[in-house]
Amino acid sequence: MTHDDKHDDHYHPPGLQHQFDDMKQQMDSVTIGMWTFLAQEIMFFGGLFTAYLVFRSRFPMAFAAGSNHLDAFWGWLNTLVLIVSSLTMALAVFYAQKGNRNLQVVMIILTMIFGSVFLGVKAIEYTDKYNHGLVPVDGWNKVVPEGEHGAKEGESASLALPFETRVNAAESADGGEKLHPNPRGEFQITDDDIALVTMAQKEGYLTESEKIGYFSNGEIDPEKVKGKVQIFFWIYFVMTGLHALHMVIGLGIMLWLLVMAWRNTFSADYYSPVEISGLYWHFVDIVWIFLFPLLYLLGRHFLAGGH
Amino acid sequence: MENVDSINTGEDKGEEQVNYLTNGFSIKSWLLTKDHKRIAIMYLISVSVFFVLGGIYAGLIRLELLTPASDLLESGSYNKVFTQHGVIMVFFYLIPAIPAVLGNFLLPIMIGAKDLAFPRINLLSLYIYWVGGGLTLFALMQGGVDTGWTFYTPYSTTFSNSFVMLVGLGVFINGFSSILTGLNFIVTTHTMRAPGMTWFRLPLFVWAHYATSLVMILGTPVVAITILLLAVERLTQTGIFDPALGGDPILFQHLFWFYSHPAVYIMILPSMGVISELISNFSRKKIFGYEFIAFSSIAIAVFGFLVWGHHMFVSGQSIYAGLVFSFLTMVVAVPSAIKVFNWTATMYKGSISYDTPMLYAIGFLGLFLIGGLTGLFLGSVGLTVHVTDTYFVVAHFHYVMVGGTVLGYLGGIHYWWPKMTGKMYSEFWGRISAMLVFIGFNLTFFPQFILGYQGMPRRYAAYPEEFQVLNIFSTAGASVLGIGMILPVIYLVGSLINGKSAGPNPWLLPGLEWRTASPPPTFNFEKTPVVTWEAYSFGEDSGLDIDEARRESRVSPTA
Amino acid sequence: MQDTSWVPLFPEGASSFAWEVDALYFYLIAVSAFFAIIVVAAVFYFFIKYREREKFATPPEIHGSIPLELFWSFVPFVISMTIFLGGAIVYYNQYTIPEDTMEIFVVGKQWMWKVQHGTGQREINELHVPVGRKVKLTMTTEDVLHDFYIPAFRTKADVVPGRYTSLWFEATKPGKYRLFCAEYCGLNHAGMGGWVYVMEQRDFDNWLSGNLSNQTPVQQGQDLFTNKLGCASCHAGGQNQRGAILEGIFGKEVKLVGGQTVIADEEYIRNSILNPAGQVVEGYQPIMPTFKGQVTEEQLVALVAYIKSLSGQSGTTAAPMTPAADGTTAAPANAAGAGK
Amino acid sequence: MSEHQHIGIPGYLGVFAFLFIATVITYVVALQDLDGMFFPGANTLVALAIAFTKMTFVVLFFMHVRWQSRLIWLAVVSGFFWLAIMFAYTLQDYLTRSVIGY
Ligand code: HEA
Ligand code: HEA
Ligand code: HEC
Ligand code: CUA
Ligand SMILES: [Cu+2]
Repeated sequence: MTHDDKHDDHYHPPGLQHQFDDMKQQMDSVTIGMWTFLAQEIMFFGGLFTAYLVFRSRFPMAFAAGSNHLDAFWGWLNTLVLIVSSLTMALAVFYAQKGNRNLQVVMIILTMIFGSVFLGVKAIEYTDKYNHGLVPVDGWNKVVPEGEHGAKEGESASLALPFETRVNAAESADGGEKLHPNPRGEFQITDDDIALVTMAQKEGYLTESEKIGYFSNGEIDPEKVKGKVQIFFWIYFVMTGLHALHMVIGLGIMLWLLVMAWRNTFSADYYSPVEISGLYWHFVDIVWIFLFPLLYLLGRHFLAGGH
Repeated sequence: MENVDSINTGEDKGEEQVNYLTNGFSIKSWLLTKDHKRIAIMYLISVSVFFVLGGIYAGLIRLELLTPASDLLESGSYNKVFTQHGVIMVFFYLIPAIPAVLGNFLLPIMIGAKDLAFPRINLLSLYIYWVGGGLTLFALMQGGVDTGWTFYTPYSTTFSNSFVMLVGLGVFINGFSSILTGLNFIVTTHTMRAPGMTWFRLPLFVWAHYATSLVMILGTPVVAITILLLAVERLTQTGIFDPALGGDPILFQHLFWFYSHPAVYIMILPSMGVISELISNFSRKKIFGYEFIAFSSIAIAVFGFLVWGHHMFVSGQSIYAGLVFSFLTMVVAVPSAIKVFNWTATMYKGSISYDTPMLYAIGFLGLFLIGGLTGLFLGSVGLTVHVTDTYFVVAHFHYVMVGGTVLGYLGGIHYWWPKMTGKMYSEFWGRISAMLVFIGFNLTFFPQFILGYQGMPRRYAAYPEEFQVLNIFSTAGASVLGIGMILPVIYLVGSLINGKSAGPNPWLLPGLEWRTASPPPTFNFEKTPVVTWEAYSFGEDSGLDIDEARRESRVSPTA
Repeated sequence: MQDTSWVPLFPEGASSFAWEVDALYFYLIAVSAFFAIIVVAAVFYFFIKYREREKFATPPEIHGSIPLELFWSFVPFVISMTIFLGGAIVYYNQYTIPEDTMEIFVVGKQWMWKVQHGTGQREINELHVPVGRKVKLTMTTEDVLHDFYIPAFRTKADVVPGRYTSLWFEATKPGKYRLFCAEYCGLNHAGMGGWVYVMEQRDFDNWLSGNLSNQTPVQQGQDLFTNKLGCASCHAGGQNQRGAILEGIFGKEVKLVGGQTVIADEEYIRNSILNPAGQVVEGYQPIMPTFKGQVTEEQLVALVAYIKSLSGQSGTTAAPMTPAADGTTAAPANAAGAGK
Repeated sequence: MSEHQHIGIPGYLGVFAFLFIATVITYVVALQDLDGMFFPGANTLVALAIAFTKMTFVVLFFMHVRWQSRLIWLAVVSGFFWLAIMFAYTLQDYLTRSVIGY
């Protein structure tokens, strides 16, 4: 640390670090650095997307069934929330460039609020999965003792309305929270999932690998179907979990930006921290733009279309 | 060329200059430094510790394999020993070795920068490396892992009773150290070059590191996520890799090798960069086919991503995929061939010195050649079906990793030792140990090719008796190799105490790193250099004062 | 086909495509030698010829030469394509399974190979095949990855849980060849091997139709225990053994999971082999596979006799258990004619 | 390089409006049985095409790549290109397997 100071004998603009000659060099470095980092992030999530791709191409019906347990409305809402936060983030950069401290601070705060809303919604969704025995790890779900339940069996598979998942549909039919018995907190699927696969079988939709994947001795084996749906949820939790982790980190960065912006650090000459934090934030948004259709939507038409 | 002269005189024999080593002596001044050179030195020490540890494991492997039965180590311990040998050598020694030590130290100097673009991130990467390495060491003390360095599922997710999660975590964390180093290098090369340092004046060492960084950035995150998935699967006992749960072990292999094949180029490219420097500078001749060597590095980095399936020829992937990967494997071999030929051609009509670094470079050429050519054996899919997972593979990768990278690393360490420490090492001992390493190495690993073709599988604690003779050779060779590797530790450290002072440019070479003091000052140059000469140019335009140096050479330390 | 028996340190080849692999190997050695000799010779020649004659010399600058570069990119490329093609052809032959094969099923398991012939015959860590017949192995595993590797046949394939992989070969020479597990599979990976017996068709038919033997029951039992059934892979002794200790148990009380005790008599041992999960010994996992259907009654008798002998019972001298890795005495009598 | 280039407030709002509408469309379309109407996989194709367009807008305008140097373009493109490599070569195995096992 000491040697820095010794070196500082010529003029340094504020924010210029010792290893750079001028602001432009610094700005270029930081921008290239961030984009390189984002390329790295693409590959990081890319591994997950590859896993998703492989399993979905192999078990489309199980993935459709899993997807139908997700609440597409929440997913949709969260997409909107993130898009708005992206807008406010872009505006934060805009005002930083303009040197407008107040609007900058407002925009950063808005971004943080939307980010938190997103996480809040995620928490609601996770809780919902926990309650319904959809966490893909046995024993990590809510324990629902035998007898305390009242879930309706055999819902028609085409009941889902827009903004409603089937779990909701099943519950609202009875008006209120009714859960399947789950005395050991296991991962569970419903008869509807089996019905979906049966339907697909009748209509001749099953792929060869699905026939091997779901059947035992020529019959659909609920346990095997369950295993495949479980894979969907495992991937769902890992993907959204890592995405949420990125959001949390993003919020941390926003907090830091907020402090800096509050102290009026940024100006038309020096705003690269806002700019590159923005890049990160937008990137996380983009990941969600893909996660939303892949996890929540694909396969939904099997139900809505009423096969 | 006034600017050149002004740079050249780092040694205005006046007051003892403050250099990066003498700029603060407290522990804090090291641990909180942002100076890339200090970080490199700390990396040097850490990496060496891991190398010695990995070497001790190697010694245990060889001792156990002296006899057919599993007597010294019972098979459980043997499995841990080779796994830990592989994990430590690959992730904690070889991958960081050249980039984080030599690259860190020299890349900014070679391009005339004051530091890397992000010094704090550089320090962070060191800390991440320590945390990852520390966790791994901790796991080893707890009992270690026994999955093989490849962590194949479902053994690693479901069956192994060892500390897979902890080591996985260590490797995962360590990955980010490598990513950050790569990021720093890429940015630095783009934005921090001194005036006049155009892309085609960059030393090939820098090109090689640039290519390496590309692989680090685009490959490492994939292995990180893969290991994370593995850990989560192990934790939750559900997931996507164990078929008992509906998963697919081959997907793991795809994801793992997507990184780990390119990772072998993370290991070899920097070493190739070192060799380009050594061969050119110790032949005192411009490198032959500069552009071809530079672009072949990039080509290796890019095409290296297309061949990972050659590790899975017998894994149950489709025959079609096997053929495609085999084809592409042949294609990536060509850029390496180009390099080998250019290096050879560089020596033509040179003025070749027999100093230790050059001996290592020649050793590299021969061993990498054999290692690379046997890579072709393995890439030729019909043949691999027989030799995969045998000692043929073991021999192949030691030829490229030890014969290639470790030799390049040692050559580089010797070459830049005067720059890093200001002291000359003992040329006599240097040559002896280079010879020992070369002989010991061949004795250790050449027999393994034969063993492999005979069908001795790898990762065997006990083996049928007919394989014993060659294994004895191998173990004998490893002892010689071990001595050859210990020697440098002794005489290099010794040189710090009683080595001759080196002066800024003991070999009178044109690279920028030789135009500043040894050891360099904290910000590398007294004044930002302006580059007006081509890389490796020894002629007029390089501004080297040869006559003066000749006159002085009667008292020069290298004489 | 070429004869490679004169090449020192060279493995025997005994399958229809072994010679192709060898030919490819020799071709690659030739290519490698060609390049290695050129490069090494050039390096040495330059190294000596152009050694430093005066300090800090400045030899002439040579920038490079495009034609040369193209030349030495093109030649390796073409050669590497021949290598690829050669490899591709051999690979195709190795992995495309011909028609009219004799199918044998193989199941890998930590750490043994279980083989079942089409006729229902089962064997463990051994594979008997007739010479000159195309044999297809359909393989899977109960736990982790393994790899079925017969060096003399120059072929191998990973065995993957949850799916079938296959392998084929046509043995060309009667004899006894090593079988290895070539994919790391845990503790006893090195011990997971055995022998492949290639027999004349007539001997093979004999072998299929029954396992005559002139060994004593204890010897036969020991042979079954250490080699054929792979009991030793769990019960071989040492700290890492996963199975219960069998030395000296006969006639003693055994504590079971759940607190019961039983006397280890013949019936108990027999049950332990046929229905291991029924009576699990305290302190052990119920991992012992059932051998029901794999052991004939005669073999059961022999096994019981052997386990009794471990406790010094019935007048036979107690044979110390030999490690599983040593499978050299495994040839059944009527297969002996097949060995060379 | 970027001398504060951007599309101004109206521009940002315009992009936002586009993203909003695209999100709604994704949702609505996902409930239609395009697979049945057109060809199998149509639903997937449409959903991904929309996502891709959305991404492009975010990258170009919110992330200012539209005004960045060629180098940045290269970084963006190569990120996705490498991802494509990973997808393509992994699937190249899976899609050419024989159906034995899976
Ligand atoms: C530094 C590390 C390094 C490097 C540089 C290489 C380089 C190469 N490797 Fe190697 N490899 C490993 C490290 C490395 N490898 C490791 C660690 C493993 C085992 C992992 C494990 O399973 O544990 C492995 C395994 C491995 C396999 C899988 C074996 C198996 O498990 O079945 C294959 C198969 O294709 C392969 C091929 C190659 C090829 C074609 C090259 C090429 O890049 C080589 C190119 C070089 C040359 C070709 C020489 C110079 C050329 C000439 C002199 C001209 C003549 C050339 C032609 C005619 C083309 N390697
Ligand atoms: C950078 C990588 C690297 C390096 C440098 C080495 C170096 C060595 N390796 Fe290793 N090796 C691997 C990477 C490496 N290895 C990998 C990835 C595997 C596969 C693991 C797996 O299957 O999962 C492997 C596997 C492997 C095996 C096969 C094990 C098996 O499959 O059963 C063998 C067997 O001979 C071996 C031997 C050696 C030897 C003798 C050295 C020597 O070169 C080491 C020489 C160095 C020293 C000896 C250290 C310096 C000296 C001292 C510290 C003094 C004290 C030591 C002694 C006196 C002995 N290695
Ligand atoms: C996969 C490992 C494994 C193999 C192979 C195996 N066993 Fe076992 N065996 C066990 C374990 C574990 C136990 C203790 C738990 C139990 O009783 O099931 C056991 C228990 C026994 C017992 C009861 C021991 C006692 O102390 O009462 C006998 C007898 C026995 N095995 C005989 C055999 C024979 C004979 C074979 C071969 C035909 C064989 N085992 C193969 C694992 C194995
Ligand atoms: Cu089974 Cu190794
Ligand atoms: Cu490879």
